[in-house]
Amino acid sequence: MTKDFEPTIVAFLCKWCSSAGSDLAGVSRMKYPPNVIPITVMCSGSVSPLYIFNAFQKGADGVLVSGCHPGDCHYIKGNFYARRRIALVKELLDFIGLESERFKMSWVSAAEGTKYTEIIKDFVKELKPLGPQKKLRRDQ
Amino acid sequence: MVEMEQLQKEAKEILKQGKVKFVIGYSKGSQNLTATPVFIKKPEHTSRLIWDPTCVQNLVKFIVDDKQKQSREKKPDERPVGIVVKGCDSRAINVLIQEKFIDRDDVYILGLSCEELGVVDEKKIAQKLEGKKIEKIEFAKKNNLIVSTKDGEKKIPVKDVLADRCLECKAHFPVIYDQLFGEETEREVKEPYKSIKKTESQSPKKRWDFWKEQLEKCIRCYACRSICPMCYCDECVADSINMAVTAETTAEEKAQKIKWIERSPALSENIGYHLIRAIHLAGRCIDCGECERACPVDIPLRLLNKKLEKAAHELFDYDVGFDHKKPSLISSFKDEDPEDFIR
Amino acid sequence: MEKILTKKEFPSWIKNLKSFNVYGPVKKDALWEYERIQDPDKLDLNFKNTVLSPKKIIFPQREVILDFNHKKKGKPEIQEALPEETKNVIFGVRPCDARALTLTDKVFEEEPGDKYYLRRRHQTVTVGLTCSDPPSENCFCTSLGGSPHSTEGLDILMTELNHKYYVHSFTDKGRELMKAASDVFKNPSEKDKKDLKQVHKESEKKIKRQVKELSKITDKLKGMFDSPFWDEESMSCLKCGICTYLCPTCHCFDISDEVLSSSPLKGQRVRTWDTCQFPYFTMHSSGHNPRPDKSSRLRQRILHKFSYFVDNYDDYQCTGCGRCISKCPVDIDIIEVLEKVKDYE
Amino acid sequence: MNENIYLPKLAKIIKIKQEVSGSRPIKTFRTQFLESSDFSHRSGQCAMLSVLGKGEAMISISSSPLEKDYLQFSILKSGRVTTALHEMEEGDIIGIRGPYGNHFPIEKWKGKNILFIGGGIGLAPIWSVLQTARAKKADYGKLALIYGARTSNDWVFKEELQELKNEMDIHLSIDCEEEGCNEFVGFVPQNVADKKPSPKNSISITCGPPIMIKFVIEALQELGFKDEQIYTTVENKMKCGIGKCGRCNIGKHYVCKDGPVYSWAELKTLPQEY
Amino acid sequence: MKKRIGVFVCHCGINIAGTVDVDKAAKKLAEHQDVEHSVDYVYMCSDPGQNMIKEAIKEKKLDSIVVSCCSPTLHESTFRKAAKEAGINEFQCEIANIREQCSWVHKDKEKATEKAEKITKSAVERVAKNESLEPIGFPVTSRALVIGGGIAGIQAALDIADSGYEVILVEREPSIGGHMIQLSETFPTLDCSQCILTPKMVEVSKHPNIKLMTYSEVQEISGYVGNFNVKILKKPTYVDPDACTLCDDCTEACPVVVPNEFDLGLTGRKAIYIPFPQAIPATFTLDIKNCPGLLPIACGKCADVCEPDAIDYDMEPEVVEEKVGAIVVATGFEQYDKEKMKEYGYGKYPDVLNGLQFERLLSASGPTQGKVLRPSDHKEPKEVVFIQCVGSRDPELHCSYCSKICCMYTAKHAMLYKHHVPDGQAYIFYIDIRSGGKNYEEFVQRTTEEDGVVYLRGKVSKIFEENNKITVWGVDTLTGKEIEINADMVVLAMALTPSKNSQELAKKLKLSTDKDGFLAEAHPKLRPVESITSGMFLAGAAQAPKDIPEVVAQASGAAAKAISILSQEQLFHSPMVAEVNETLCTGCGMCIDVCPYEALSLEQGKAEVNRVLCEGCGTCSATCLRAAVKVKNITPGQIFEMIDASVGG
Repeated sequence: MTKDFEPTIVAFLCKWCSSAGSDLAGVSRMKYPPNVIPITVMCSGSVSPLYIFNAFQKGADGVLVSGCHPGDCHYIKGNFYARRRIALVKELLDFIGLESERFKMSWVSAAEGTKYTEIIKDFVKELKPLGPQKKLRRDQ
Repeated sequence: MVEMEQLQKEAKEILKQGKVKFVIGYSKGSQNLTATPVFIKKPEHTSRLIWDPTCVQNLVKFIVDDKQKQSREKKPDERPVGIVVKGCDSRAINVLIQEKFIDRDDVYILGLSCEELGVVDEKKIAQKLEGKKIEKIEFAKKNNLIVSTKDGEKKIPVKDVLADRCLECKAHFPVIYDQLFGEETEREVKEPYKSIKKTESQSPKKRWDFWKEQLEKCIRCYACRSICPMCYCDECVADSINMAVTAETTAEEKAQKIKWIERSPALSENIGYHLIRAIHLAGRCIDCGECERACPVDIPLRLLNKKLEKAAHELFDYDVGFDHKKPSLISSFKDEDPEDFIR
Repeated sequence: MEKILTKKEFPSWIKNLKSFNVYGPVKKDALWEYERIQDPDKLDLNFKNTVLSPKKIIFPQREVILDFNHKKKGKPEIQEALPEETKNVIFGVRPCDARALTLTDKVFEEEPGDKYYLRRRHQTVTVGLTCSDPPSENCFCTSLGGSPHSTEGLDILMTELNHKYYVHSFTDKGRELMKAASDVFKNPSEKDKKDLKQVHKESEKKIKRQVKELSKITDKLKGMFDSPFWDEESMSCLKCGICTYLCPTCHCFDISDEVLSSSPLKGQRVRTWDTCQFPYFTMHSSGHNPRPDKSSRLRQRILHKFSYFVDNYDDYQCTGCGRCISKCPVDIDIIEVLEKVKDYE
Repeated sequence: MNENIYLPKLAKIIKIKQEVSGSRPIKTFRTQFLESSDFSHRSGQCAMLSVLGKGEAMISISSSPLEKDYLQFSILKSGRVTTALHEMEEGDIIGIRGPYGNHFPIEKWKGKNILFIGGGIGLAPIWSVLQTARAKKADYGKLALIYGARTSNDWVFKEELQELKNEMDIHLSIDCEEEGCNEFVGFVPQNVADKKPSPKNSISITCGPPIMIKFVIEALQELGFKDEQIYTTVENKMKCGIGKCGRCNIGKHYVCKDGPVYSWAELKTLPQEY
Repeated sequence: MKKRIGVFVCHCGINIAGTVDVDKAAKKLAEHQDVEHSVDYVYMCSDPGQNMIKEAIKEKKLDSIVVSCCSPTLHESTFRKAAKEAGINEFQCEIANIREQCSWVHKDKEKATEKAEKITKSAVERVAKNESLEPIGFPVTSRALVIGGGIAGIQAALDIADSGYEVILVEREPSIGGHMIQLSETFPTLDCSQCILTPKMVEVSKHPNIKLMTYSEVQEISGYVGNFNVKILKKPTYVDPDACTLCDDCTEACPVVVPNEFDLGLTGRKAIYIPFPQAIPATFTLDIKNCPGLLPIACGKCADVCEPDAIDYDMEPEVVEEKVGAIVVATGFEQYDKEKMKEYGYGKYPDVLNGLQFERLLSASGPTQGKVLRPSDHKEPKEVVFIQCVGSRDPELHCSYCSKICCMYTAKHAMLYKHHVPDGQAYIFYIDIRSGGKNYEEFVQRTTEEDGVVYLRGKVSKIFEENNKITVWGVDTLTGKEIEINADMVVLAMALTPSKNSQELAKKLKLSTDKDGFLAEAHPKLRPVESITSGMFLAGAAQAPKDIPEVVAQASGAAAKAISILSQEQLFHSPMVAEVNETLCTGCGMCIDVCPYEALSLEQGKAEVNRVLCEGCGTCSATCLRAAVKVKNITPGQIFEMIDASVGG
């Protein structure tokens, strides 16, 4: 694939942990590639499979869902439902042949700015060789 | 063995007593080789009921239909509906009860055990006949199908043409019923997920090529959704053209209906539709195989659902339709749910 | 023009049609579909009924009507998106499907005419194939005034005679197509002509299913609008679109806007097939639905085909291809329904 | 056959007037084509309005054909397209194609009294013919209007109605008692029965919700109106406007093409599918 | 509705402008259909910046704004306030975070600008569909419920009552006082426990704002913060406390003797009894479980002798319903189950006692009137072995946690033992000595230095009775020597566990518990007295083992938290809550399953949201197959557009 390819990643970050973690990365002036566009949601449990499919359909090259670590959910257990739901979405997307690298889930706490930075760096690195995601994308 | 006469007798009895408003069952098909759904209202018509391996349909969809019809009626007949179900179909009833769409009392269940067999796959029979036109098909005892073509009669053992889902079925007798016909036989299934094995073992590229070719065929007739007993929503989120509107629905609500997918039968929209359908059936699909059977363009839709059935079983120890008192797959979790895919 | 073409030479004919987009039946797994042919060997004339009729080439399931874009504060721009000007040929058109095109012609030709349909129709040559053996167990073309060798709606009819085809063109478009490879054709012998007659005659006899006294049924239907008959017949209907989407004569469509970008606005207005069998087809924006249930929708399908269309266009809107019967997941059989109408009450 | 019937022509909204506010708002739009157009309609016809990105909606033309400067539409906010129209401002551009359907046979009614009966937004389709008849007053007998809505806020063309009061008999009504409103309280059919218009040498045109139309026709028949003297308009879901997309049919009739104007004599022979 | 949106891109000095071309971004956003006004400014949060926003709102008739600046955690409230001051609803203001999530983490100006535009556009799409919302206000019942009448509950009840609010104090036992009233003296000051607690108990009984309900249990709780409905079961005592003169004739007459719980079985009591002399309320209770029968025929002796006719066999259990606005849960602790401690001979050898029993032996009001005597033969024990960490810090077999107070009370026991039996010898087996706390370490030092207590580091391997002695085998891990002590008495410092029924109560209250069954606090550091359920607070050892001063401090903290609710006329709740589209809802109940707050319920076959309970997490929305539930202002429709903006559509 072309070296110049810059993937677009849509990241659904829960407000209390992962979005705060990404804020911390900013406050700490850590650097990661600008390929990720965050969408802050209240809880990872609120991320519907439809959002994920839709992001891919609209041309996202990668999608990240990130929430609080198990047991730390601001809403007690939302991330547990997310974990199950996302696992199913992942199984399904894998099964139809979407590269598994394109869809990720992570636990990022408010203290894990570094982890968030690493996740994005690695995500971009993994997506680059795959090239643009055309499988689910609408023809433009 | 399921005695057809007993089934007919029981159906006749409950109709006579007025216990049910009608009985949904199978009768001999007219042209196609499989049985056809029949709605029996009068006790004297119960002799039309049959039971053999051509009874492929999942009749539970008609329970859904009746329930929806009732909700529109001012004075609905609230008596239960009598229904003939196989093992898989009975699990559909369980899911409907689990999801409070129906009450246990809404149905009078005439459960049939598939015993050693199951039902046939029309496509497999067609393959056996190498494209020859079927003139007549009959089910003979000892589990054979007698198929007549222009070249004469041919005997096909049912076992050779059983539907894949039956070969993979873990519970081939009803899990919920009012009357059971036939034996609660045990059957060991060696490979409950055999049909997805091949696809699973392929590379992502191969898998994609396969699904691309399959889903490009979709003409969005929505037969898969229409025949599915779990697709009982008034409005399907996956489809921008339908909308449940009442007098209370505001113009804004109508205007803001989200078009998750367009109605164009383009590949991306077809995939969108089938992905949404599959994920919405996770933990709900009881593998009656009706979506795949109904599909006019032969998309192996069952595989998508089977994949998630397997995931539910292997990752979350969840089997669909066995217990209507348990919360659904996606409305429950366990602390030890796997998370090795999460960073 | 009447000629003989050996099966061996058939691919050469196609290869000579360089300026045409060639379509024809192609087998995929267990099914046949009309597809654009690149390799003539893929074209399979020994085919059972395709899932969709060649209607899908003339009247595609999705068609862009116009492209639009609208920048903020600017004037909206609308770009007409007519089909490309091409020359198309469809091989292996079944006589029933060709007759069906003459029916959709009636609808789309009626003033004001539909440019999209008509352009495709006019630039497409239809090459028919006699159904020496019925391609479906549910064929009943003969009940509707057609036959397995009907020429209506066709430019050319090919009839299989053992290892060769008897190729008969009746229109300029057809003759032109044959001239494109004149050297592969030979003149037919008297025996060929005799054989042809025989095959045609035999083919009619092989159509097993039929509806008798259709005109009587049409008359009877006029009084059956409010009959409980439709409730009974539609009990098992699933409200899916198979019967109508697969029908070669159904022409209902939807027009909707597909937005590619919301700001600045960019998108397409598209026409897609629609069907009277979908519950929301006729629903007003108020939620009121003149055809609220499946019985009224089955009634619409039958009445449209065998009553309204007859009134409006003096023809049945059905050519007896049998697709709706073969593919109905719950065995709703239009022949049986019609027969029941006849015997009702 | 050079014209592409599906291509809308661009028109500018030159005036917007809020007729009815509240949860079921109605606005009246006046539009002018950007380029000169041969669009010419007759009273009772409809046009397909389009908002790009949202779609199209069939709306009856409420201005008289005699009005050459603009086309007027009064639109109830109801779905995706009408909501978008309601969000528009003067100067915004929409698409229009048409006109579609048949029209009121007004030329046949010369010398006759015309009774207009409307309910709610149903005054819009009548408005065109009413304006035409009013402009050619000499051609017709007595003109009268019976019009009602749920509340006085729900009346459309409030100011115009006040003006018209000088020219013709206008009988307004509201469904329920309302402070400060002295008009008839009750449904439109009751008002018709109350006012007892004479069927003699008269034509009546009724438009409104289906249930109202049904009872108005009964009331008119009670008063001695013959089926041929009763006209109404029918509405069904439409997409193409030219009898091809197959969804607006009532029996063999396509409302977009063979309707929307029907005399009761015709309509009663059609199945109840609207 | 089509919106008139204003976009305000902040430079944040060079914090944003250094990496993002703010001018370009503002101009780009101006191209958006719904954006009426788009500008950049050096510091949006400054007064001039805020004024600029306010003026623009008024001048351009904006109905909603997006401020593209730092994280919403910093200035969302600032700008929402400004928006409100300019006359638009505060929920029509959204923040696009282009600093922490963009300018600070990227270097490439072009790409950062592009990203900032997308983030801002995403916020524009969101605000374009925001509804104007008002915080949901609801009234507060200014009364509190305190569950548990130990020192924690007493303290919390008194604090709340002293602030002028009514308190209902519910205690399961016939008297308040809890475990503290059983203690002899308290470390490190050796105050007499009863002497310091009884005044508080009396205060409770006399306090005009406290309604004391002893011998009662919470049966059911419904409602939500500010508005709880509580059902309390009042068990019958069969004695009318107002009539009872405390003459004690009934106990004399009663023929039944059972172990006395107050003395942990070291003494007996009658079936009709007063738990201890200072009991509050000061009245007798007829223990129905041990009474031969309520029918006078069966026994009836107590009623016969009761002159004031205070005994009423017909007394029925009573369920009292109360409304309260806040709840303090102080259900205390229990000693670790003896059944699990067989290896120490507890329950088998009478002279192996647990810590509380030893407290009773030390107590002047105890079974031996403060003399340390062996239960078996009433002889003074000359050698006593104290064993710490009995059940605690033993993740394999027992409790993994440290019970926190045992080190100190064992030191106290040893010291007091020495005060009672100066010629005796005390040994303490310990793993570590944990003496964090004011004057605690000094206290422990005193036991060894002044009282000669022998501390042996190590675990006990075996305890058995031999020759009227209790032989203790153990190893001193410091010296590596095996030790055998022929003791007269062994005292076990049992692990502390949550009191029995506390799991059951937690369920009723919808409180979560930790892995050990202690009630879980909302946040271990920052919200230690709050539970996860709004309006319910935790105090005392029910939350974790702790000593008296800590308990009292936490109780006062919980009381203060409760008061902060009770003192409000109205409470307010974020209006970003779930709402159900009834047309689409089929009543499957999956949203109800997943709601962490039980904010959803099924009403006539449709899901219904209790807006006060809903925290707006949206898990219901993602679970609903029919998209019938959405959270206001972060709806699927908004996310749909935000995804569009994010991928550049």
